[in-house]
Amino acid sequence: MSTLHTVNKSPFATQTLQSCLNHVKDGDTILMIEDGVYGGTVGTTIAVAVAAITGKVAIRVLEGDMAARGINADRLINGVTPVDYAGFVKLAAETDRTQAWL
Amino acid sequence: MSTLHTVNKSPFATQTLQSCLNHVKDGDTILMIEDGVYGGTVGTTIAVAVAAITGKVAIRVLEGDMAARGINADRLINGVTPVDYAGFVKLAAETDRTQAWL
Amino acid sequence: MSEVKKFLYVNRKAPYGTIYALEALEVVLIGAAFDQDVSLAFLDDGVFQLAKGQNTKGVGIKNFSPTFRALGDYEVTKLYVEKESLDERGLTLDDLLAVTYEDEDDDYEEKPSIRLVSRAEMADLMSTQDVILSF
Amino acid sequence: MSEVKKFLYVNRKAPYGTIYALEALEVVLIGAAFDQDVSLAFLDDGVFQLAKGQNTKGVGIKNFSPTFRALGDYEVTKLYVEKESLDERGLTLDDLLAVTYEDEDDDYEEKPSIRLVSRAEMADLMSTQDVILSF
Amino acid sequence: MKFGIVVSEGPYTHQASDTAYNFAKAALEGGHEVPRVFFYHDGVNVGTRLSIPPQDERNIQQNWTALAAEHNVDLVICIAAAQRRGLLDENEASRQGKDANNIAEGFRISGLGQLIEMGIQTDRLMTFGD
Amino acid sequence: MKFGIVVSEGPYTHQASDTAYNFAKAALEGGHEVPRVFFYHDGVNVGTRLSIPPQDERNIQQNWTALAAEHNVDLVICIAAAQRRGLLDENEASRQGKDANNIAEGFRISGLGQLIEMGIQTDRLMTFGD
Repeated sequence: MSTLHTVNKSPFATQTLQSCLNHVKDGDTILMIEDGVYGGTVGTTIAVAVAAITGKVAIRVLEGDMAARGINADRLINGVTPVDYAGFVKLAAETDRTQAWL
Repeated sequence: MSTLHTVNKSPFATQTLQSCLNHVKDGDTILMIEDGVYGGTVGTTIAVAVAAITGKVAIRVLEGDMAARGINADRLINGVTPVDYAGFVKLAAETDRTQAWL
Repeated sequence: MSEVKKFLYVNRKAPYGTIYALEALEVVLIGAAFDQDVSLAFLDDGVFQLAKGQNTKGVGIKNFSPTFRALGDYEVTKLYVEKESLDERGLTLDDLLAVTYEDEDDDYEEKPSIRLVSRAEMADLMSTQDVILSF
Repeated sequence: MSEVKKFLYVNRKAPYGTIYALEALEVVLIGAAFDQDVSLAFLDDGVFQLAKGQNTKGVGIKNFSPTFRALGDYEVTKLYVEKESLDERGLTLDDLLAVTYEDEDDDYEEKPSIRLVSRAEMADLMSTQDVILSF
Repeated sequence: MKFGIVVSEGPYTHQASDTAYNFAKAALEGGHEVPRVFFYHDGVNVGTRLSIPPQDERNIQQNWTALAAEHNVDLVICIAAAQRRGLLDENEASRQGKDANNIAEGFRISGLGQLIEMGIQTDRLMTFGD
Repeated sequence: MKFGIVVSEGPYTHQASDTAYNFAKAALEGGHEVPRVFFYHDGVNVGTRLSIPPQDERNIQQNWTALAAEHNVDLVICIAAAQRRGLLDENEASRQGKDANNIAEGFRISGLGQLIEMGIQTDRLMTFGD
């Protein structure tokens, strides 16, 4: 039993990612989409918190949203990996529920 | 020469108030409106930062928005005071410009 | 079909600044007719929705907070409120509306619908749902 | 009337997740015809608007970032970018688009439109404007 | 697997309706079903036929209408949310004494019960909003 | 003193159009002028005549229309933003081949130049958005 959490807001603008991190369970997956993808990049004020959780929680970033914002895969935090829309669907199907952090 | 800054977002949901505090100048006025009024209340995670700036910057809270959210004047931080819509207009007229922190 | 699913309505936004809180409540009221296992979660700014003493005359918007007190009549009786969210906002249970329901399994005794939970308990609650509606 | 006002366009939001960045740019382009003293401020997530290498094919939205490079042709030549905002986001000037203009007062030499400023300098800039448009 | 989809924000202003569309398309291409998409809050504005996006931008309403026609997706607009925001079909317009309607082909207006029903009858509920 | 007002969000969903209305009313009551209100982004949706809010809620469009009539306020809807979102007047509808329009009385559709002009010609510019 695990949950797919989607986060669509910039962690620098809102507390949404933080609230998701506060409520995620071991074995869950966080998918960063839309402006949420900034949360997966290195060297930011939030990067340490995100990196710290990668051992317990899978963190994925939606490829199309990364590219739109000019983020290359080499700027992703270690352990954070890209996924395309087909992969997004697969994640939603493989987990037991999806929680959108709006 | 001074600026009226309006902040309409909850400081617990977004970084808007923080960004306003980062850019305000001595002698300016911050008016908290809509969900921004939560930023003027005591005992919160942001209250110390708000209280600290009241010596340099006037902080006002829109009365109608406080009442709508069940906030009594006795829950406002020391030095933070309510203002009605007529007072809002007056503040906008007396300052040299208004900057909306959206 | 007698399938009963666990529905969780997640409320994370303050009232009046945006319409999400009101329109979430409208879903809850309609959803009550479907005989599912319904819970409401109030965390982050969502706890502000339950604040006592809301008076919207000055902003010209309808005060919908009395509707929370009617939820018991719709057999919506589980309102989970996160303690850490209250703490961060300088609030306690005493600052919230008294929402109650009559427990038909216990001689219709009036009981509180609001259940204070820790952040960890809120996470547990979320992880056991079938359908999560986010507002 | 030959009054010239100082107009500041304040950009604090990331592109694509919401339309504000694009529609702000549409105002800037129209506003350029009015011969006012125009500056653009990029702070907080607004700095992301100027990120290099944006490719929107995968999301089906139009990439409007090339328009920033055309601003010089409209005599919009002052794009103030806040250094602290870049730092917090793990970015440097090298990660941003090269936006330039030809300085007609200096033999049409090509000069950078992007001016890196500190947070304090950004606050100073804001405090000297006549009209502030926020997006 | 059956996916139910909620769209909570209006077109162009927020990316939500684009992401929902891309997700629905990928789900259908992946052999899944998307029996219904429910438009709530400002999401109801996705279903207006009066929008005229610039020629070089995507047409969000037309994308949904085409997807629904091709894959038999039920595009439901919440009536309560739609009334507040001025999204009407012919019936509603005449019932309310309004002189025009603006709903697009492939969309229909119905109640919030359709959202709950979608939650019950699908395997996964996906929400795209702000 | 002359106040120019920008409304950047749609009705009901965000409080912005309410706050702007209350501000404009207070300014006029205080003896100031509000020559123009400019509706941009989702703010253009304030100007639809097709909205039907619940009986016990305020009618945002009608409030603006009445205020404008009483105090001669120019309510301008941005044409580019309006086209994306499906807000049309009769001229635009016919020019674009649309079979309906939805603009309310007291509002007019015009270009972004009206926003800049408002910034130049008023003493203070107020923005209400999200």
